[in-house]
Amino acid sequence: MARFSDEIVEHFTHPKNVGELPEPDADASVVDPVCGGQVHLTVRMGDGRICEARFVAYGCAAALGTASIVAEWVVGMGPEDLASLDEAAVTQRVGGLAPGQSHCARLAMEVLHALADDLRTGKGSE
Amino acid sequence: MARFSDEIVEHFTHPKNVGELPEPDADASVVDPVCGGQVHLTVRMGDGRICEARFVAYGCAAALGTASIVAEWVVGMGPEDLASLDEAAVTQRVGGLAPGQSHCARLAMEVLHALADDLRTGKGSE
Amino acid sequence: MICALDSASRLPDADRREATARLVMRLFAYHYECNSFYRRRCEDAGVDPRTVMSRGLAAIPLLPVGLFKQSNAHLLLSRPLEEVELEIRSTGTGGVPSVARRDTKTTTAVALALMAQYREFFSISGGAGLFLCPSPAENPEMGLAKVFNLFCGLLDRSHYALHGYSVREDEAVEFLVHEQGSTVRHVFGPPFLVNRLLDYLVKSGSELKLGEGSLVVTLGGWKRYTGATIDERRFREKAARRLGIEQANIRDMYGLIESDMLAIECEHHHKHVPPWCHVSVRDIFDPSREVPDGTRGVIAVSSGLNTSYPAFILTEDVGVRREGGCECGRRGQMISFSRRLKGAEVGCCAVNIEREIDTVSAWARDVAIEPGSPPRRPASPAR
Amino acid sequence: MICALDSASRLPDADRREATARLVMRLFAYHYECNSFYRRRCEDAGVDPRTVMSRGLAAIPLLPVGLFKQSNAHLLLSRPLEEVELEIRSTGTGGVPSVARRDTKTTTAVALALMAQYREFFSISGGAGLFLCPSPAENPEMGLAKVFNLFCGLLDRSHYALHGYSVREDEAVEFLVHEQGSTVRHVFGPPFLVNRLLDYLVKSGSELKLGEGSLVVTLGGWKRYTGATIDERRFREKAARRLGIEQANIRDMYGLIESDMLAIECEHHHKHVPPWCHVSVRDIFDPSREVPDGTRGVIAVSSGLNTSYPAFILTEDVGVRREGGCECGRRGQMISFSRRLKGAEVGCCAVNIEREIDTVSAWARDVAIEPGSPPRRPASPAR
Repeated sequence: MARFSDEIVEHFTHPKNVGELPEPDADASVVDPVCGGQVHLTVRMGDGRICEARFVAYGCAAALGTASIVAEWVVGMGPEDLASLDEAAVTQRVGGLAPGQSHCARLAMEVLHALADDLRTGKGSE
Repeated sequence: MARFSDEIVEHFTHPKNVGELPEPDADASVVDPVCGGQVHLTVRMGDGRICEARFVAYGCAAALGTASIVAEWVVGMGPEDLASLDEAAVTQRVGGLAPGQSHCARLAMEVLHALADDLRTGKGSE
Repeated sequence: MICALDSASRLPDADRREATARLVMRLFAYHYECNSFYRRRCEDAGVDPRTVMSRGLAAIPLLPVGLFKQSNAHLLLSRPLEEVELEIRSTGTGGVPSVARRDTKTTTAVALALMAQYREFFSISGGAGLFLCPSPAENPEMGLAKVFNLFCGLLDRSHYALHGYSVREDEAVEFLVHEQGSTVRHVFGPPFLVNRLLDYLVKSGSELKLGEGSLVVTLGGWKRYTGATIDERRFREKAARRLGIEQANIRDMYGLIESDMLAIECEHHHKHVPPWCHVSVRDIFDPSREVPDGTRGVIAVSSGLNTSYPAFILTEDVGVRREGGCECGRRGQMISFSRRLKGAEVGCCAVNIEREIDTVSAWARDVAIEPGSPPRRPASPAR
Repeated sequence: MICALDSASRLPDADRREATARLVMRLFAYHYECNSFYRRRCEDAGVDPRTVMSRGLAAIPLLPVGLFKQSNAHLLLSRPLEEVELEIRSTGTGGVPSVARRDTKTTTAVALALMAQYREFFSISGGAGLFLCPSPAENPEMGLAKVFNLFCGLLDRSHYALHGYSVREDEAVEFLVHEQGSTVRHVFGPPFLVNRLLDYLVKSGSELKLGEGSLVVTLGGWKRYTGATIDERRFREKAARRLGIEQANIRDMYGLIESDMLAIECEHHHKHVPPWCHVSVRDIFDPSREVPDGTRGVIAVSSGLNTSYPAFILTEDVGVRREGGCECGRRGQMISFSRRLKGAEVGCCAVNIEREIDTVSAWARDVAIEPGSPPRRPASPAR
């Protein structure tokens, strides 16, 4: 396997949906205390589903690429969909992660779950 | 401290008393099972004291230098003198050993003690 | 140059300067060609390879080191991501990580460069090493951990006495004492962690006898996250006495992973810039201006090794450059670090490790774990 | 050349040959000048630097490797003992040790050379390494241990599963399984010890899944001290299946410490001679005669790195040389090892380690120690 999947190369090199939505319906931030990676996600809702998402991320290339993929991926999902995603689902969606990059799947899963929580209990459910 | 004492440099570079005495009064061989060093010592006696010694040695420079020093040192000694020598005495006689060369003092001590044994119980006492 | 560092460090100044300039200029031309983000910056500054050829290395547009903390990191790369082999960061927890991405060629060059410097300055080819720093096993992307870990290939025996973020001074002392007499013993780690071991020895009233061939090698900030600074001279005196080694063998190193450069102290405590890097010191208020040797300013480092990105870096460190001969026999650039630039966060690896260790220690005290068992880290703070 | 091994390995044959010849000839002239013992041998053979210049590298008088086992080792040195930094030997217990003495300059050159080759052939810059070989901690002068240990500087985590002379296959498997998923895992060791791990897996019916990036790197003899030979192809098939790695990533290395040379297999299982060494294959019955490429004969290796002694060595190994391009893209000399010269003792490091391990195992069975606790070695056999 290559060090980076085609999807990660594409999203790292041409990140999509970078930035922060002003006055988002929900947001989530996660820090990986070991590797220092960070992901911040803001979303806007419509009809109970995410209709727009933006991300800001710091860290290794796999973390950055994964965050960009995730910001595209979540559009159309509701809180239950987000909460159901696990590391394996993330890994598959990003086209696979090399050993040593698995923390990126965890980071992404955590931000997705935190977003689901925020949607259900925080601003998102207001 | 330098890696090698002046005495060891001198005896390694100009080994003295190399070889084997034919029909020696006593002899001793020691192998260091860890580092592979070997010392073989043959001596001739006169008046209960060593009057001639030869050595053959293999191994690191400190082991070779030490063996040459020892073959010169033992002349004039009797079995009790040999048996009384310990690692500290050898270390002092060779001008000091760097950490990592201490096995050479042990090797030398062992060959001296083995020689003392041979003198007391083997051919040397015949 | 790497493979003949001993002679390269003793070249006449003019020859060395020319060799370094050739190396750095070639890389400048390469990045100008391959990196559109950097090329735009050059064009904005009105600089191209011919300008640099005529005006010298000082004309090379610098990248502020803060750029390596930014989200759009892909812009910095002169090679496609597929060629990136190693990503290393300069910070642990807290703060945004600064990430340097190295392609295979640069990874090789940096490994060989460090190896050559370790051999040139320390002549290590065996012995035991006590590592008072994070291991790459636990922090595979931490630059500081990688730089120290390279020593393991030269040593016969290596031991890390930092587990997670918990320091085991007792274990450290035990390791050093156990190796006594059988082999030469060295200590590696950031200043504050070595200082912790020294304070532990002071408190217990003990003095070790590492002996003449032993080295203490430090890398990382001298300013603590609390704001207090460890005084280098007093550190050396304390280390010499408590560890039983010569002050000449207590050596600090200065480097930042973004620049590929490690400047290592000789026995006279001068930090030598390797000949494949060029250091320039800039006016604090106008970094486009070089200040004369001996004058304090912002340190800029240009690397002649890095093909991954333009490693022509304006750091956030204030220091002084000198050039010429050293009492140790080497010639070249020497630098001394004074302080972080005001406004720059105190945020090198070592500072963050220290902050984390204190957090974990406090936490460990709170939950009163049994002595001896390293505390588990608090769970990942999601949100 | 060391620092640009990737391009040096891809030079046109004529350029590479010329570069290698220049390096080796310069060292020949140097040893001819500094080493009176060697100079006498040259004079006896009627060879001086001009002869070599005109007749080529094949004219260089060779030192039979057996000389390094002799008691009057000082004769071989071209430098005074004071400059010797590292002594390494090619055998553990049993038999007379063959000792190579390296000055600081050679120690540096060899460390950088190996590092460059490891980077060029394996591109390791992290991950976990299982070492099924003696550690330099227990065998600080064993060449094989030093050569393997250099990998530790590149790896993030290293583990030796050989304690004393007792192999812990359970511990080895546990280490590999524990690192699963978190990082890439490699295995290092002499063939018979890796084979032992494979047989352990066969016996327990297990198969590991190290994955595509993992390497198995072997060094040491393929002939066992019992006389039986491990078949390389079958070894690779078994390793690929039991460890779950590609056969292309199972790589053997050939070297002897006296020559400074390590020839490493590429993914096509061709052993590449580094461009700083020159291999010549000699007629078994008349070693002064070179045999053509592709013909079996005694391997001779001339080093362009060694300033400590004339490392122009006639080995006791029989093999074949080829020269030209390899499918991997590298050009240069390639060698394959066939067998030990008849009459030469089977006595490389690996063979002696194996003999010792079997002795200790038998001894351990006799005294019926509890499983898990490594047996203590029998006491030193004085006399």
